Amino acid sequence: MKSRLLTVALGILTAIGGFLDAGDLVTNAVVGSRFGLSLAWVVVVGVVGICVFAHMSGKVAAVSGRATFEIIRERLGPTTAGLNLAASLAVTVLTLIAEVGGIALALQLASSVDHRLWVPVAALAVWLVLWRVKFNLMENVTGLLGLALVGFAVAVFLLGPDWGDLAAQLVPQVPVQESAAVYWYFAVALFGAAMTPYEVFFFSSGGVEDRWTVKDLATSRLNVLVGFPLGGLLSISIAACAAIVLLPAGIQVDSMSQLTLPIAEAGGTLLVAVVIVGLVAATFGAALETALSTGYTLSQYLGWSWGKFRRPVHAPRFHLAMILALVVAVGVLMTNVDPIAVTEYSVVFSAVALPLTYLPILVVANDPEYMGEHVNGRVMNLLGTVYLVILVVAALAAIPLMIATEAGG
Amino acid sequence: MTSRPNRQPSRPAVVLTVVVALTCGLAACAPAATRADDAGALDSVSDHLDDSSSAVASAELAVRARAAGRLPAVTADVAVGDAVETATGAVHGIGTLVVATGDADRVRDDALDAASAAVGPVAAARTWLGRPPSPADDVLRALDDASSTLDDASGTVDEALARRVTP
Amino acid sequence: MIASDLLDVPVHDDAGAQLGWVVDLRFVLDGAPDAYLARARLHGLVVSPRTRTSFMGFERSSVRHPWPVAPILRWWHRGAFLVHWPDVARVPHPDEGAGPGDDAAVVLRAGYTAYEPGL
Amino acid sequence: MRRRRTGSRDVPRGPEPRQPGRVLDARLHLLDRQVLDVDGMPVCTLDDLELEAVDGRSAPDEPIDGSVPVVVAALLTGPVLGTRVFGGRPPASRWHRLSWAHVVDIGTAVRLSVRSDDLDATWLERWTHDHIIGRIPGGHHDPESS
Repeated sequence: MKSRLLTVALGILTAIGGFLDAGDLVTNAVVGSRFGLSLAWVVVVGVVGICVFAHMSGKVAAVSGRATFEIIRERLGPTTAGLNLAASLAVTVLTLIAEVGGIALALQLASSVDHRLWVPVAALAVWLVLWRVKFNLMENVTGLLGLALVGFAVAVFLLGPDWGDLAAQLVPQVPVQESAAVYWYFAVALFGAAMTPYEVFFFSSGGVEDRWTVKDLATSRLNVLVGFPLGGLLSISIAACAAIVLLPAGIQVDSMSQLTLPIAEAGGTLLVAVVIVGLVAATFGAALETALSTGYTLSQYLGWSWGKFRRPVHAPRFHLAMILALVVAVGVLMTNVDPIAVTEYSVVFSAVALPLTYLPILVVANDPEYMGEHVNGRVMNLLGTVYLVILVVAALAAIPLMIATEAGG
Repeated sequence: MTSRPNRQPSRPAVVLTVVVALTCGLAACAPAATRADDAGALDSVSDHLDDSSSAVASAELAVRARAAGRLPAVTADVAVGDAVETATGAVHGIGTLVVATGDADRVRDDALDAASAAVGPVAAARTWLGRPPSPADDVLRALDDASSTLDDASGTVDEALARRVTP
Repeated sequence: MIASDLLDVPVHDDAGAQLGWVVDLRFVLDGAPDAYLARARLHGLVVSPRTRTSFMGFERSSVRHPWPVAPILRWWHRGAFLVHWPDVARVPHPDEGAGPGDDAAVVLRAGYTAYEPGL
Repeated sequence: MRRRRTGSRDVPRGPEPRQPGRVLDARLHLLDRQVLDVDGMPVCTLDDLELEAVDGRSAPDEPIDGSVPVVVAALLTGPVLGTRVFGGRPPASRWHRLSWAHVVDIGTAVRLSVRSDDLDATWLERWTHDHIIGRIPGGHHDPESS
């Protein structure tokens, strides 16, 4: 009994720590410094959405043993699934670039060695973990260290803001100095950051890696339903830190170092150190997850052997795909692109690719041949359908908004 | 290999992929700084001045935090280093804008002066960080001055923009 | 012959009238026992009169969720039917239909029977 | 309205008689499913099905009509995927066949009675193994044991 409680607690803590990635960190900070908390509602909408679909894909994986992209291929056929694969891979690799860049930027904060020099080191470290380390260990260590980002929530309290004022910001409204199009552009970006498709690929494939069965469903549901909302709360506290300190100073976030300024003001050197550990862990964990997701999607579409639980020689093409993805990431970062800019684009393109990923999950979760008695209930279906509509609207709006606002100019 | 026209559903799909890819590519490459008309150029100047102010404010926060011993030296150095990059980027951005009329040109030159003047204090802040601990008053005063100069320049640009809207 | 030689191909009756497209092949495992499973006999073709797009089989199953995806697809494929394999008089050659206007189609025997496609 | 159809819209449909064996629809139950080997190792995706006359006397490139009973000869994978997406048809010599006789079970995945390593269809997997992944130190390390 005790060990079971421990497992659940560990799962929840990992889910909190693993929720945040470079996309969430950057987008929330940017949004907080420009819009205060007036977009916090989007995080809430996104978190509920990722809970619904992560739970659904986890359930499908546990009951049928099939991961998300196998199902996408089986249900949508090779052509539509192929388009989906192209879009998902592009977005996942873009996210991987952002995450590896994020690790480098976070390490720079702790070392003042230029982030471009950290990029190959970070990528090599990611690869070594993918190559050697047990799936569970990898998940738990990055997740628990990522918990250090609780520092942002602590900072909000230490800053001792005017709570009434902060609460008043929660009302959705377009600030006077920003246009409505820019507001909605960032709404889509935040939504994309919270619901990135790789999370679902990773979650369902991870369920297969961990050999989930129907018995584990309750645990998985608890992890998702408790862990992700708390992770979302951390997202909002990043925006709050930016809103309290950076917004009044007229600072627009365009680098990761600016994330540490509110922390320094609130908690001093110690808290900054804690948060930097959290930044490294969160981006490192997300880099692992995105790299794995590139391998998962490609292998599952083409029916290759995959999985970290197998020896690399027993899943050679899966490992080769991940190596190539990392090489591409390093190559792109070496062209001196700004990782922050890559991150901002990656979350918007995520929003574009979302509906294609989520529709097949919703369909299969209703299919008794896959799910037996575990087909979706009414509430789950209602939520799933509502979210599908939101996803389609966000996907259609993303590119026009990006062009109209010159990517949030 | 023979081609079979009754497999056609795939063709629109392929075209769609190409169109989406191209749109995405173009959207990502769309340069924000090269705007032909003057109103657009002044908008850009205003954006760059905002960047510059943001950099000065970041440097100021970092220096204050460092002076109070609340920010590790390495992190402060990175923060101010990023601010230097942003500030020089803004100068570059304003300097390479193309403006047509003399009026807009004058506004641009003022903005360029203000943005250039801001780079020095931000860079000086970084130098201060590298030196053995000493009072930060001078550095902060210089940053303050740069900040107000930038505010003035921003005001001028806004006025010029307002004049355009209501001639 | 491979399955995709039949899938998505137009279906005509013996008079040349278009009936729809082959959207699926139905097999029945009732052939001679092979090593593990009985051999899968091609039992018939599922023909949909309105669309040749691949779909999720909602008109053949009792699944009604998720709304509105399932009802829409079911409605789109209304009128789908099954013809048994012996009612197929002609199957186009894989190389047929290469040129434009060359209408390769599965042709059904006169007096073929259409069955409910439900599983 | 652009309808080219000349036949009746909705043909009258009789009830389908009950079949003596398990009923499977190609797209719903077979195509694009994951194929697993005897140890549960993924082999490939089921990209297409090869059909043959029940007496075995049919050429792979020749169509068969309803006068002859037809059965599934083999599961196909490999280049047929590309042609399913982009149109066309690879020559029969380039099909990777997995004989129907090896199929043990059809569920959410198709299970075979043979080992993945013994199949021609997985040559690329073996090539990657032999020439790339197997040569990187630690490739044989079992991640679950650490």
